[in-house]
Amino acid sequence: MPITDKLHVAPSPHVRGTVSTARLMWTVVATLAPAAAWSVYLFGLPALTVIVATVACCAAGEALCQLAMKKPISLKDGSAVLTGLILALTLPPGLPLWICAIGSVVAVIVAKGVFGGLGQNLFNPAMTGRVFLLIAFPGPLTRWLVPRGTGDTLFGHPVTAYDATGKMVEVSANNVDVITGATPLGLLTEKGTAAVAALSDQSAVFFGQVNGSLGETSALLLLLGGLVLLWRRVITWHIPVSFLGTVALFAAITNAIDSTAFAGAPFHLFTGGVMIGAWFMATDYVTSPMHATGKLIFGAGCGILTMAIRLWAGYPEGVSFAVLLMNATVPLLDNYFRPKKFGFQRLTRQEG
Amino acid sequence: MKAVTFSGGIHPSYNKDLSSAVTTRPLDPPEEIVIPLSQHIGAPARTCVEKGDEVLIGQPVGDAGGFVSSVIHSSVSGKVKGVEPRAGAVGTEVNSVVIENDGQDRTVDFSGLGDDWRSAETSELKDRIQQAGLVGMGGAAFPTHVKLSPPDDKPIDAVILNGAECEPYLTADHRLMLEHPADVITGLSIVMKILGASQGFVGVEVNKPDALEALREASADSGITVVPLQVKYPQGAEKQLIDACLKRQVPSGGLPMDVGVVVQNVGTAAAITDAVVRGRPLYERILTVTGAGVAEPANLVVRMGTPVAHAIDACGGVRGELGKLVLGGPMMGFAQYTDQVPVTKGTSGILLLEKSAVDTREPDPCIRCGRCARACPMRIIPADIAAFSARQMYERAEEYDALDCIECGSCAFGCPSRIGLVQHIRLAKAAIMAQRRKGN
Amino acid sequence: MRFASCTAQNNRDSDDACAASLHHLLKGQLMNILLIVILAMLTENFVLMKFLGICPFLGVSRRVSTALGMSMAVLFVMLVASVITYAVQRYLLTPLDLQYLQTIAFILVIAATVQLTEMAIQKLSPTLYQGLGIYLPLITTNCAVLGLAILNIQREYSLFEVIFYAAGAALGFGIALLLLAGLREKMETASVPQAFKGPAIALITAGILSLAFQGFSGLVPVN
Amino acid sequence: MTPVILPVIVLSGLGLVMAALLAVARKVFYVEVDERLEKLVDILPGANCGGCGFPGCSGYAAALVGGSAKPTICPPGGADLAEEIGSILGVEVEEVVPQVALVACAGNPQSAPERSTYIGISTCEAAHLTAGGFKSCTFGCLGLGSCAVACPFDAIVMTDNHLAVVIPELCNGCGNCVAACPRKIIKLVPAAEPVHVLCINPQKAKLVKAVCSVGCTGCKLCAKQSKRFAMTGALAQVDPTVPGEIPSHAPYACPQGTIFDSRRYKVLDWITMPACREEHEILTAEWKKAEKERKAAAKAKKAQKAKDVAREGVR
Repeated sequence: MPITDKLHVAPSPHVRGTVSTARLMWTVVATLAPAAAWSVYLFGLPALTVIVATVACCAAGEALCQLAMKKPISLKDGSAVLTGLILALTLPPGLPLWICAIGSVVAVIVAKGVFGGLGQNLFNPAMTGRVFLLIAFPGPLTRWLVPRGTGDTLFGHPVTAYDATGKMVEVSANNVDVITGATPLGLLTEKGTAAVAALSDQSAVFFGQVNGSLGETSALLLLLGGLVLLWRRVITWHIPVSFLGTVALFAAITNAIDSTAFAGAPFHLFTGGVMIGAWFMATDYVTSPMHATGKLIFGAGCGILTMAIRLWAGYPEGVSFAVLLMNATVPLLDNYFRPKKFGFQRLTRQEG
Repeated sequence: MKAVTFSGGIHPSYNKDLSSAVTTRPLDPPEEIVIPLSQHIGAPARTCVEKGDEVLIGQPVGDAGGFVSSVIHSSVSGKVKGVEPRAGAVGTEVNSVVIENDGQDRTVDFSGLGDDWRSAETSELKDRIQQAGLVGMGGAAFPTHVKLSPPDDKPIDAVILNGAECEPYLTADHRLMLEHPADVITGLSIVMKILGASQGFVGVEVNKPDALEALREASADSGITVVPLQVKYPQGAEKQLIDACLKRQVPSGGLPMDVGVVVQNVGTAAAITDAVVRGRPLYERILTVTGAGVAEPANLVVRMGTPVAHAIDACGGVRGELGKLVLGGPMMGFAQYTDQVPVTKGTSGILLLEKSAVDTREPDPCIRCGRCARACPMRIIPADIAAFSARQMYERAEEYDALDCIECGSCAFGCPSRIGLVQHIRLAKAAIMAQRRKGN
Repeated sequence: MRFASCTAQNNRDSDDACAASLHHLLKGQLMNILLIVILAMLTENFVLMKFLGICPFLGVSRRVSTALGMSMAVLFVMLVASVITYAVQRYLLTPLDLQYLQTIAFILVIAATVQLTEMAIQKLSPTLYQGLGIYLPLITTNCAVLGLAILNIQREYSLFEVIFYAAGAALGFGIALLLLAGLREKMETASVPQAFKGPAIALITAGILSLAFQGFSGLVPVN
Repeated sequence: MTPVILPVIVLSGLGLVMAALLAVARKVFYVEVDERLEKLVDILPGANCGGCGFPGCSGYAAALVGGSAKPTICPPGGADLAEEIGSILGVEVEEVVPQVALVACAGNPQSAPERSTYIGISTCEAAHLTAGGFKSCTFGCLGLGSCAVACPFDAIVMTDNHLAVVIPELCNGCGNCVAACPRKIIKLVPAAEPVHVLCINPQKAKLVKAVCSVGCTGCKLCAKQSKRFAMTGALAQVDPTVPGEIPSHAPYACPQGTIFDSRRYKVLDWITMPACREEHEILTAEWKKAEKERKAAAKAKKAQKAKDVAREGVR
């Protein structure tokens, strides 16, 4: 029986694996979901609105870019949603929605769209958005809601509050719009280790009963999410291990030198954005090195820069700056630390 | 013995159980046979018959067109209908001898050496292999006698037979090792004698335990080692096989003989036994007809020059809507535009894929996930080379060792963005080689 | 010069004290130098934090190799020009009360240094000379070099500090240039929309790089 | 000292010191530069098309100064530039025949259908290497536009019916497209040549007809109309070395309609507009009719003459 239909011709290979870009992206989204849900539980509606607004704005921004460039709309691949979710998790709950929108625009349009979209960007879009907001709107970006269940005082310090115009006011039952308090890292920067001594003994930091950005709260859930990514082979171990390892080492050494000025390793590991940064931001494929050696250096660089900024620079938290700075080194790392190719070394022949 | 392997590689779905249990059976040749004069790497053969000539099975119809070339024999008895261009396996037309089969299967006299091969001169052994038109039967079809004539400054101490059959779907080598283990081992012994090699290995992936067992029995007391290999693609790639068996890495740009090794396919080894011991030239081979697009997958002994359509019909014909027809395995085989292409010495399988299994989507952009680089058995960076190739930056591609690519397809297999990495690299290689030729 | 007094005394009793103070002095000096270098390199990065020398920053950041050459040239020019301008200011302009000639005198010195560098590069590495093109002579009017010379005077740095501040500034320039060059090389294989190709996307990249460098603000206090 | 003189002295002194320094440096780092090089770079077109075979215009200039390149090989510059280069270098220049590229295939999907569905990278080279290309004719234009990408002058149009067409007015004859075409369909022809055979398939009539309805079958009918049509095997081509003009009816002699005449149609119209071919067919029919009548008349005349001769013989 002769074949009448036109056959397909294509170069080999003629079979493919089942991994797809969309599946990878949605897996990451799924592993971040528990941490996001936890933040909604802690902070309530203000957290939910930030997440929804940021994700929606990122998706819209991406679609807009693709329309403008006459490319097919590819929201299904989940990359814009992931960018939105990560950006949301780096923002404080209750952030005005218009600021969320500006951050989203910077993330998906300035940091990604104008570079040509998915895979072409040089800097982590979410980190670019976050750093831009932090520099442009330092006030709103460092105003933290107090999580559920910690009352009117936080770690023994009185809670300050702001009225609708942003002026600091005394807390009383009538005039509170938003109740806020400093983050553990903010306390450390302002008041030293004594202020957080009580905190670092408590498991609250680890389990996430602290205030901060949406995704800075529960180190446990983020760690679990990261381990799932590792288990599903979405990411490799190199970047998280070298990032967290460097932070721990740096903290341990400085703490050993002067424990009154510097907090210990667990505190630095479980507070702020280190967990989410190491597992979810620094491991972004597009903006991290491809090969093992480069990844180790990249992770270590993130760790060192994070700690340097935390301990000495003007900002209490340095993860987003560190990731962004290390993003810039990726082309050089990729170029100079390529894997040793097969047959590179001529082995001596066995006699016989 | 613990199963050995190389670094990198992938684990595709093998789908070998479609045909691995089917005993080989001979396929009656069709009424018309089309024997291409170029079935091998190197110069095409020169035709030595004319229209109207009567030919017998085993009679040469083409003489070697040079040292790196091969003799081609008739696979049926009958009358030559003509010498004309016909569809070949790479899409272009190839000068072919068309023979009308008289159905009587008359053969020339086959006179082999029998067991006397052990005392024969190596030059006679090599001559018999050359005259039998032997080429590598794993797919590349490199003339065997050339491989068995290394220069004097490259002494060979080890011969490895490749029975990995790491390509998904294919079971031809599996059946051959299971049904004719003694031929395989004898062939290896002949090659070792010709090359003066002291060590002989047969590498077989552990997903073929029955073949491993059969070979172990056949090789008892022969000093030949049967090496179990881990199941991983491309375990059967020459350089990776040597790395796994002997822990020797063929240098970049080099050949196996640079590390004192010659690799032959198990099919070639059995054919060597046929040629030397029984005096039979290479005019038929075992191949697998398989895939979801064929009704009854099977392993067939097929005469060279049989159109693949004839072999497919013998397996119950096409099932469902046919999307792709591939000669060889799914990882490195060639897609065909017609089922009239003939089976040649290098055809190890006919794979039929359904239309629904053909992915026609456009590739997504590269997200630099690095899966290709981790899968690459040569440890080059397919994503970077492909990106350079797509922008005609061939010098950068060369700097990134595009020429080391063995085109195994591991990178493209695992690419989440479905990028045609192998094709990009192949284009870069072609451009680099063209540039080099221009430079010289 | 402070060390000289210490050894000149050559008094056995004060030897130990002298060694201790020397040690202390060295430690303080080392820390001071380290801080100055980090200040010039990161916190006050000339390109990304002070926005000086943008012209060569965008002009020669297409290739990592040329960027490296440019960094070396700038390092040389900055070091030499800093030292000479320091001397001109201290021993010529200030004693003669001619501080108002600072700008013109400094540019004269810088121009000559750049010319010298240009000639040397043309002789020693014609490929680099081709790669740098017009941007090499443009270091002359590079505000980074002039800015550095003037900052040195304004901050009343000692000669020792001038040298390290210049080295730090040049290193910072080099780091920024190399990072941008790496990024731009990578962008050659990216599908940047036609409208943004070339300097446009380079400026956006430099902008984001500058955002990232903001993280270093406050790392070292300015004097 | 007045307040004006001191600064003048100081600045002049400083300047002198620096000048002295530079003077010494100039001696130490002296590099010889050929002035002709700069002049050449200035007059070259600067398109960096590579048509000369050197890396860009500056590479060509360097080769010219080095004496390893002829002044006539810059296609965009043409004869005028060659003369200028000659005057700078002080050498005699031979005449340049301006050339343009020609895509010698008119087999659109109707006349030369696709034989398979190609999946893969969208360049001609890639498609050509995959199972010999998706087009029935393995000598036909694949229409994926690799030549258009290679053209530095935007002189190649990719038509809606999957063919490439060179616009002669825009073409500078640099030959980049010739190198880019994996099937060697594009060739350089003298710009003044009006008639072309739009096919490169060298196969015999049976094989050509099986894959394309507008391909050259090697019937040699065109060669009967003009000596300028030369046969290479079973393929007719216009021979640029043979002098003379091709008669305007020559295209009508081709039974496949493979011959194109730019004196009647623009090449883009010929490829894209079916109306041109329709008109061509009508004209062909008219010409054939006229030819038949002419032949019949000639035959009749001849017969008459023969009769006359016979009659005279009888007389």
